[in-house]
Amino acid sequence: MAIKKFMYLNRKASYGTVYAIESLEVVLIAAAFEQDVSLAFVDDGVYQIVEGQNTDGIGMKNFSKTYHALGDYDINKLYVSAESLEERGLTEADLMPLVYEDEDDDWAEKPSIKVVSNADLTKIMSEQDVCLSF
Amino acid sequence: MAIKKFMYLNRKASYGTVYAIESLEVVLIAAAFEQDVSLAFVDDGVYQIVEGQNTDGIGMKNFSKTYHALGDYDINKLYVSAESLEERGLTEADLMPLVYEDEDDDWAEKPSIKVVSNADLTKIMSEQDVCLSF
Amino acid sequence: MLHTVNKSSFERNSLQSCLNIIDDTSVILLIEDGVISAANNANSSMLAELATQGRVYALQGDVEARGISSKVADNIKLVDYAGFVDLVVEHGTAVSWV
Amino acid sequence: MLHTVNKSSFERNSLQSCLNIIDDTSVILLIEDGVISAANNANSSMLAELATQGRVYALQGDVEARGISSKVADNIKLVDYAGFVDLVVEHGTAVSWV
Amino acid sequence: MKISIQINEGPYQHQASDTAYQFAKAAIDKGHEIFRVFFYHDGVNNASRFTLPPQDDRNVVNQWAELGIKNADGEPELVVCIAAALRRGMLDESEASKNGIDGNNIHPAFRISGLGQLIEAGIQSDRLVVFGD
Amino acid sequence: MKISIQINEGPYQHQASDTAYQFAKAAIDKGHEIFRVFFYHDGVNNASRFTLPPQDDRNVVNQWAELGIKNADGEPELVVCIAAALRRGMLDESEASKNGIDGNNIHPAFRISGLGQLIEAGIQSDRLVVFGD
Repeated sequence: MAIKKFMYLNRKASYGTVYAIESLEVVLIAAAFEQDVSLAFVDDGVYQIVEGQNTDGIGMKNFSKTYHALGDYDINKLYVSAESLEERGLTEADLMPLVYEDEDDDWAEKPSIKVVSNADLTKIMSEQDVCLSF
Repeated sequence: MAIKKFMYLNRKASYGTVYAIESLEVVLIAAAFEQDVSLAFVDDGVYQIVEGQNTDGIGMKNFSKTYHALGDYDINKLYVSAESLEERGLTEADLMPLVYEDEDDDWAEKPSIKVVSNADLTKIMSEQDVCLSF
Repeated sequence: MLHTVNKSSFERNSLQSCLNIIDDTSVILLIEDGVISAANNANSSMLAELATQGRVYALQGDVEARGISSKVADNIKLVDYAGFVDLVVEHGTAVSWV
Repeated sequence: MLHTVNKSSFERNSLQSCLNIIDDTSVILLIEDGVISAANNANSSMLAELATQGRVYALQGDVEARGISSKVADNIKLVDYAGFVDLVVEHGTAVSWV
Repeated sequence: MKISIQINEGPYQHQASDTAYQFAKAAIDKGHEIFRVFFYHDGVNNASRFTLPPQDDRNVVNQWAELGIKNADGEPELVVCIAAALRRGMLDESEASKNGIDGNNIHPAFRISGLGQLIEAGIQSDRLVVFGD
Repeated sequence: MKISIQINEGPYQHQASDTAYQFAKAAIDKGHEIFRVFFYHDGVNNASRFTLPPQDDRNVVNQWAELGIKNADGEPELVVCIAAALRRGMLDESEASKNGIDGNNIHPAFRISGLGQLIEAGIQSDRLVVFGD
């Protein structure tokens, strides 16, 4: 089967709506299909991967730890909009340290998150075959 | 039973979401309770009462005519934000000519729509006992 | 690519987000409450620029439902659902700014 | 009055709409994704002004869930759900900017 | 104080019902009375007794049911708007049999009624708080 | 061309399902194949056979059913995400009996399946179009 480039476009914060968690569920399933998977975090979507989420006070499940599992499924292209971060007073240091082990480089641990400009994101998006929005 | 001041706050356009029509359904029921009813049309809510809506092309019910019935139910305080209209390039002439018959003035036909400034709306809202948002 | 935007730019940031990332060859189709941004007074100079280039479409049924046919900028092209299908076919990957 | 805002000001216009109409004595409570607007960088000088006057609250559980506790402006007061109830009781009519 | 609640969104998709539940629980804990919770728009979907969330997640429907919000006659005051409910496929036994549908899905802790119940809640309560999208 | 559709919102509350239906109908009329419609998030609520809209309004569920989108084996290709469906109280006979629930509400023109069906639709189709809020 031909390999397609899939982009998962995440533009909403977690918890306020269900899209973040249900998007993550799709991505985990997608891993089994061995397609080329990219995730984009744009606008309030960047809050999905902010470090230190604690849902004890709102009675909802904290699924943020699950993003750490993405690396184990060879999903390691997490593009974060630099402009979206900056507009929100966030930096890469505020995000979870998501990593993967690079099998082509003696399983060295490498960061999965790539902070990119909107111009870069434009280019990345224009190469996609399928874009799933949530 | 004491009479309370009810405000129905409408901020969304019709058809894209259900809130406009289901808000109108509440208002029509509310008429039977003989409370003091005001409707506020703010932000994209002003599109709910634009003249000339035609839903033939989208397969949805055109309920805009129902706003004309409000006058018959003694619901005649429809406050429209002047700033919201202006920002959208709309004027009062773009709105449906909604009217009521004033029983205190020999059943003279009078306009139900009052275009008001946000400052006026602030004052009107501060007098309300109950605000239903849709 | 075909970018669809279904919310008013007065209410949400989705049109702006689309404009931030759209490339030089893609087109935009405004649908549902997104057609509100097709009205003359819609507040984006960048959308106006794309419209000048013939790259902005709006769903006619949605425009008519909202009673704003006379307000739509001249260079925004109106399409019906069949036209929507054609845009999807012609422009490759579809991106929804939901 | 108590005004509740439940969406991020980056995503929607509801906080701005609330600020356009709020009177001189009412308070604002940010809940759900609305707490995003409580972060330092939130882009409204008017909200900052109201916070200086002690008239802006945010739901602590929602702030913590989004991992932005350290970003919240100092003069925005955090409350739990019991505090939310107290605000409803104390401030009369509740207006939701949904 | 008598407080009523209007909920415009269904469970899980939006936080509205979760926040409303936490608010209602806190109000009851503080000794206030929840006069009525009115489920309108997609909010009617909060009343489904078919809901089966994953083991590690909260059950929004059961949370509401367990609050046991009732009036003096023991009738539930978790009220589902009938027009919004029928449109969305939320039926109690009576509506199902009236319309010839072989099933129903309203949880017994909720009851279906008309929009007048929302207006009445506004009139009878000291406060009405709306939760939505 | 093979086109698939993802729908994120339920009927009536949002226009998403209406627009998607009009789009699907137009695509079929133009001779394209709708490979699959995948109902995710609140989109699963489009599959309720309990839906009873007012006489003067469209029936969103029946509209989808009447499009008769099926595969070569005659199986429905209106696919409802199982995880999203269970969470929201949308059950077919098999899920209902497996979980001890005395009723089910999925319309027979739809079928419940896993998220893999969405990915597969993306792989197998020339285009995938998302409709949401």
